[in-house]
Amino acid sequence: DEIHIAVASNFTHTIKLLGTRFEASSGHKVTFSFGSTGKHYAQIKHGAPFHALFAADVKRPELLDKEGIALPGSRFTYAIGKVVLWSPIKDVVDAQGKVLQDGTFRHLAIASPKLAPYGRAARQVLVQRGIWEALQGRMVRGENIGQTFQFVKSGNAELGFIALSQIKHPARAIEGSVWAVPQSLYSPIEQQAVLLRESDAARAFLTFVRSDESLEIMRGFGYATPNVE
Amino acid sequence: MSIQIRFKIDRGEFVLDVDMEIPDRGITAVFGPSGCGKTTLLRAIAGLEPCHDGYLRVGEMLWQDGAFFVPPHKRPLGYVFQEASLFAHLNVCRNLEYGIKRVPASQRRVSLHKAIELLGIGPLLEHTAGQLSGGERQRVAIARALAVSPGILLMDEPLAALDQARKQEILPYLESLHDEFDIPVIYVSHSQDEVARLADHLVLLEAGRVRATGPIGEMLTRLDLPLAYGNDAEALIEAVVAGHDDEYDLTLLDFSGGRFTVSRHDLPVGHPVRVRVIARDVSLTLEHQSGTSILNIFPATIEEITPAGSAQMMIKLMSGDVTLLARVTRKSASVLDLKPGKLVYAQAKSVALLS
Amino acid sequence: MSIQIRFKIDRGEFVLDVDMEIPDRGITAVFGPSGCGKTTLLRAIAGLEPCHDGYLRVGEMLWQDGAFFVPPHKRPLGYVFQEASLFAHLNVCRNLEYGIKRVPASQRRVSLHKAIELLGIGPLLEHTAGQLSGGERQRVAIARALAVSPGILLMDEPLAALDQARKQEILPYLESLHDEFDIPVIYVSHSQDEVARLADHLVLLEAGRVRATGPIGEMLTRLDLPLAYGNDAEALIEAVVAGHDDEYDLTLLDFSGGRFTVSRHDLPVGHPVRVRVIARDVSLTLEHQSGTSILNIFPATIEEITPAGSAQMMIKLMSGDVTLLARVTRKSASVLDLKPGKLVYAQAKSVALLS
Amino acid sequence: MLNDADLAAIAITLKLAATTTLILLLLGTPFAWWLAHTRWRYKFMLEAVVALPLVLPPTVLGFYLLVALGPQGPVGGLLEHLGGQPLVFTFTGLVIGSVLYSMPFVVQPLQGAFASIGPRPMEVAATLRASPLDRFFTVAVPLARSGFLTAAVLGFAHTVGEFGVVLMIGGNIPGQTQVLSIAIYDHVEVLEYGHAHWLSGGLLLASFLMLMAVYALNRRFSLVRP
Amino acid sequence: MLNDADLAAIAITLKLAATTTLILLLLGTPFAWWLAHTRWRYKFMLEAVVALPLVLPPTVLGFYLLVALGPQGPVGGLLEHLGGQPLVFTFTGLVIGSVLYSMPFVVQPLQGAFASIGPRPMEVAATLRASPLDRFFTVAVPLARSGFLTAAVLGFAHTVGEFGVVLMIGGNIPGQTQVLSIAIYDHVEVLEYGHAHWLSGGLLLASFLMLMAVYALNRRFSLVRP
Ligand SMILES: Nc1ncnc2c1ncn2[C@@H]1O[C@H](COP(=O)(O)OP(=O)(O)OP(=O)(O)O)[C@@H](O)[C@H]1O
Ligand SMILES: Nc1ncnc2c1ncn2[C@@H]1O[C@H](COP(=O)(O)OP(=O)(O)OP(=O)(O)O)[C@@H](O)[C@H]1O
Ligand SMILES: [Mg+2]
Ligand SMILES: [Mg+2]
Repeated sequence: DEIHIAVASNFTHTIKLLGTRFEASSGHKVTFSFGSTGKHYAQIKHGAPFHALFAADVKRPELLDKEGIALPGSRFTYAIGKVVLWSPIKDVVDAQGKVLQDGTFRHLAIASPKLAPYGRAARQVLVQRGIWEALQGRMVRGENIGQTFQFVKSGNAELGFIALSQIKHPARAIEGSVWAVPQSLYSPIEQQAVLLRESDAARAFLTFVRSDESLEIMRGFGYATPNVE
Repeated sequence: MSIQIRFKIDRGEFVLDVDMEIPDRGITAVFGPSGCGKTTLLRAIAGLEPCHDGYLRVGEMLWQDGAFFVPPHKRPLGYVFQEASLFAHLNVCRNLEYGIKRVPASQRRVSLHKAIELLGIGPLLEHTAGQLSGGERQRVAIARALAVSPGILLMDEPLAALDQARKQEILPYLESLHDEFDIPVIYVSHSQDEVARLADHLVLLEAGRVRATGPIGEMLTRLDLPLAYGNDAEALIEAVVAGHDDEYDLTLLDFSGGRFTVSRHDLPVGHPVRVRVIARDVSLTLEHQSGTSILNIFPATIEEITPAGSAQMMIKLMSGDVTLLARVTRKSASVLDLKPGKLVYAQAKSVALLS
Repeated sequence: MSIQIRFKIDRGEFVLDVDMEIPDRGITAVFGPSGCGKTTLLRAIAGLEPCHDGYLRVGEMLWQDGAFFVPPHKRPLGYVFQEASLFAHLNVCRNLEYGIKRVPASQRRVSLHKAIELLGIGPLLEHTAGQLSGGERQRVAIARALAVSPGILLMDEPLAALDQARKQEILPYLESLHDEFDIPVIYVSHSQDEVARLADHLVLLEAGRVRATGPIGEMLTRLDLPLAYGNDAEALIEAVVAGHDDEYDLTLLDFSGGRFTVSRHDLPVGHPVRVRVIARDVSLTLEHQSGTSILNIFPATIEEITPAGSAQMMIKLMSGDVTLLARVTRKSASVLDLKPGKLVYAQAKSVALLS
Repeated sequence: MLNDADLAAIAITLKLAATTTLILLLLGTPFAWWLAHTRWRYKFMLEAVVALPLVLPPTVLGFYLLVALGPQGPVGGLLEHLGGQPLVFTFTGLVIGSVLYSMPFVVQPLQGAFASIGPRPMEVAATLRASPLDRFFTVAVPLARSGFLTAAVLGFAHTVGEFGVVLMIGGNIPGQTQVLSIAIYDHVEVLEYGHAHWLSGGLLLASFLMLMAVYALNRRFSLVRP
Repeated sequence: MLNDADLAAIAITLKLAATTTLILLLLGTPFAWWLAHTRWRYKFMLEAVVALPLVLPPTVLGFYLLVALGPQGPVGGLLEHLGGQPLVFTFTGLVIGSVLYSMPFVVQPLQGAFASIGPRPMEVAATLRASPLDRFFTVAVPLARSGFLTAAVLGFAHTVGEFGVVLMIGGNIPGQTQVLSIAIYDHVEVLEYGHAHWLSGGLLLASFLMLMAVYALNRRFSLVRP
């Protein structure tokens, strides 16, 4: 069967690999529509033909659940994002993130705290450190975590809070300098998925995502994985 | 049948208000000063000028009657606009073809070939409108209007941009159109010369109203109209070919008052022609004179004398049953003691055969 | 000083190739058939026609010499285009003002007021170009060109769209321009009538080349030029006012061959004038005749006889030291036995005083 | 270099741009003609409405279209009621969105071009027996050629590059509603720069060649003009 | 209803649209004039280049601008080398991006309008003593009025609604580079539909009123025309 799944952009690489594996093992065909979860939510509410949604947060899947659009009981956390402070240049970012206080950087890139969970996490970190207000004028906001990465990668912002998954690839080492922000500094970025239409193939895919093979892949791409109950 | 026209078009300061009947054969000239409404009238006839309560019948075709309105493209007419109006996106050849293509082959009567040759636009066929001189543009526009073999031809000062020689070539052709194909022509002009040369019928417009209308000969010699007082005041005389003088290449024309001698025209004996005698070319003598180069001398009776300005008199003469005009100085009139009823000799220095 | 013109403009089939000198005073007419290059010449003089290797000097101003080129807006000229050229975004009044505003007050000599009145466009000042008739547009364009008080006036058939009456009003005004302000005029026309009436000097163009150029009087009577063979062949005669006849409202003009009698013109005695005698209006007699309404009769000697067509002869006469043209039939010439050297009487039926 | 999804996206994009441009020209031409010639008092309101979709960010416009065309929306609801298929997330939906969004780029240049012809050429054509439709195609259209060129180029190019509306009401479904612009966007978004460069470069080159051909052709034709 | 950020966004948007439109008209007018009149053989290439930015999705165009203007990019690098301030994440950067992206909407209508004037009016003005610049402003510009209107409306509206480029090179800094389109987008994205409706509705209404005024004014002026 062919199934169609809406996926938050930050999960693109990972799910593509999962999809390939799944297709090979199950014989079903999966296609993905990438985009922001906000858009996907609006589209699903207006009849988009997706079988499942892999959201970037918990809020929208919850809403779908409450509104009775998602199939009851199908919601689960598939991955947990990790925030890092990154610069493509060596030695800009130290291992404790002190650069945030002392640094002479011109721009710090974050994802929009309003739109993206990674942005919300970045804000929590900065608030904790008590420099949220002070950095306002130096902060640039990406619409999503992808754009935030581009700000930094292109050198326009010296450093930025991005997702670990953006710089971590199973086959390559991380370039530049990075501070892996401790989980304690921000509330976990849980990414949830829900099933939207009844489909054996879709259920199979969701099950496959929870398999050990899948979890291993996700960890390779820089995600933490939920404790499988 | 006739052409019946009633329009009232209000443009604020200017109002065109005409109600007239003109013949649907031959050439009708619309004559009047600049801004008197000639173009507006022509446009209304073509159906280009909105006029809510007009009436227009051309021969047996009703074109407008109040709300009933035949759209312009369904009126079998040809229109030569006052200002150059070639399609800028087509070359001369395609401009000419534009109309023809839209006329069923069975209704094509006028030869495009002939028109092109006559208007001398053969070498220009590949040019675009922007590459033509003013006169050339006008000639192409005339050929284009002719080429649709119209049932009636509307021409707005078509020859104003052309030189005398070219005019002399085109005028006979226009005349032949109505002889050959019976195409009536409504011809706007401010040249009395052209009008006299060409028209059978005349409509005199003044400030949007018809001042007078009638056959050209009659109109030209009416001393109550301004036509008789211009520099070109003239009389038109119907005559027939009486014979030819081969030795001197002359043609003799008989009319009821005598015989005209003009340069040779190859017309058969008995052929009716129109002769034009300009008032300022006519001198009067008391005796029949000899030893003069003037060949055209006729006895005539003075009908009417009106002052034309302070120094000149316009004298209406009858020679046979034909009216002639002579313009002489008041001094000569007084010296020769001219008065109505008197018998004189009219000497016409130059006489033009028109058709 | 003079105006010296040398242009060579190649347009493929058509080549304008002129090299001439014309006076920088008075009115110079450029005359020629449609498509001979009149407009092109005028545009080149105005600097509107690119011409890489031309030479143009107007009086003391050098306007072009090879690469040296004064742009059009720096040439103090007035240009009346052949086709309506009013600015569509301005009403008549603002069209008129457009040029004036750009002329320093100290250089304004021509009265806009006068021009508006003379051209009869006073009631149209608030109209836009689209609300004018063809003739009205042309009149506004003339007024606009005059209003910049040009140092030289270029006019491309300015009166072609106008009726006789209006022409008669404008022509004297144009003449007065060069009398009063010493503005030379280059005047394109295909009307021999207008040319004779107005011009002091004539340039005859043919297929892009200058066929002949010279003073108008001389040019009109040159039997080697086509001008003498048209319907309007004529002679121009310089005369002076000799007196007036108050009883008959006449004016008497003396020239070396005798005395003309014309309708009264209010000119002082001794004032020089130009008189025009059209060849077809001149008849010849062997004796001095009396009892005729013709007042203008002069003894003259036949100078030269040339055939004009197969039935007519053009006869060049000397009356005093003045040249006259007479057109008579070959028959009359033969009957009267006309030949060079013979003494005859020239009767001019109508004589027009031009300036 | 190009995978199947990319190829499908290119095909869909071309189809979408061509369809949209065609529909816009078909609808926009009579509308622009009417706007250029009507003497209706309130036409200025309509003119304002035409340009209005432009001021909304495309995604937002897309959102409202989604709401309107969706099953609960007025249009979509009506359609469903009448037994029709829903329009969102279909190619038809994309076309509707693009047409709406690119409308002003087609209507306005055409309106300007039509207005600048003036009434004379059409009158002349009428006296040469051309019916209104006939003279519209044989006189008005060729004389407004540069307006059509501008309209077609702006309409086509804008549809190719458009992205927000299409993303919203199309749903980015590969092979169905995923157009090239979204594909490139996706690549950029997930840092597949190499891929994005290739697609962008190809798109630019192809567009450049196409536009150049259009303009060069136009130049050849316009040599005939005054 | 509107918070401070919204108000700031409105102000920035208006400033950006006005600046961009002004710059586009200033740059686009001579360029369009030149395009309309040059006989240069290869002008069709330039014409194609003008329309080119359109075919890229705005975000992607923004991305390339980001790279080009950035410190490692050719433009940004040069600028830094010369001691200039970086352009990215500044209002100036926004203006540059918008100008580039909206260029064809201004240049093309103007070019068409200029071409349709024909040479005659300018020649007439020259014989009436008007210098080239003088006649350009007093003759060409008024006669191309409808082209200017189209250009200004399309340019302004498109900049107001533009969003991808601006988001990318602006960095969405509230009070500095956060424009209205982004603000509305944010609201839609986080399901604050009420807020989004308000802002969109206000934007639409304001734009509608503005456009209507422009067109009504245009109508009044054009009554003078033939
Ligand atoms: N752009 C052009 N390309 C080629 N030939 C041209 C171009 N413009 C004019 N011509 C030709 O040049 C010749 C002279 O044109 P011009 O306008 O000077 O004539 P004209 O003497 O003013 O005639 P008219 O009395 O009819 O106005 C004409 O034969 C015309 O066809
Ligand atoms: N659209 C208009 N609005 C107002 N008045 C107009 C309009 N068009 C023409 N007129 C006026 O109507 C009158 C008649 O114009 P028309 O063009 O019929 O004159 P015409 O007899 O053809 O003159 P001409 O010999 O100069 O061409 C003119 O006085 C003109 O000013
Ligand atoms: Mg007229
Ligand atoms: Mg000419």
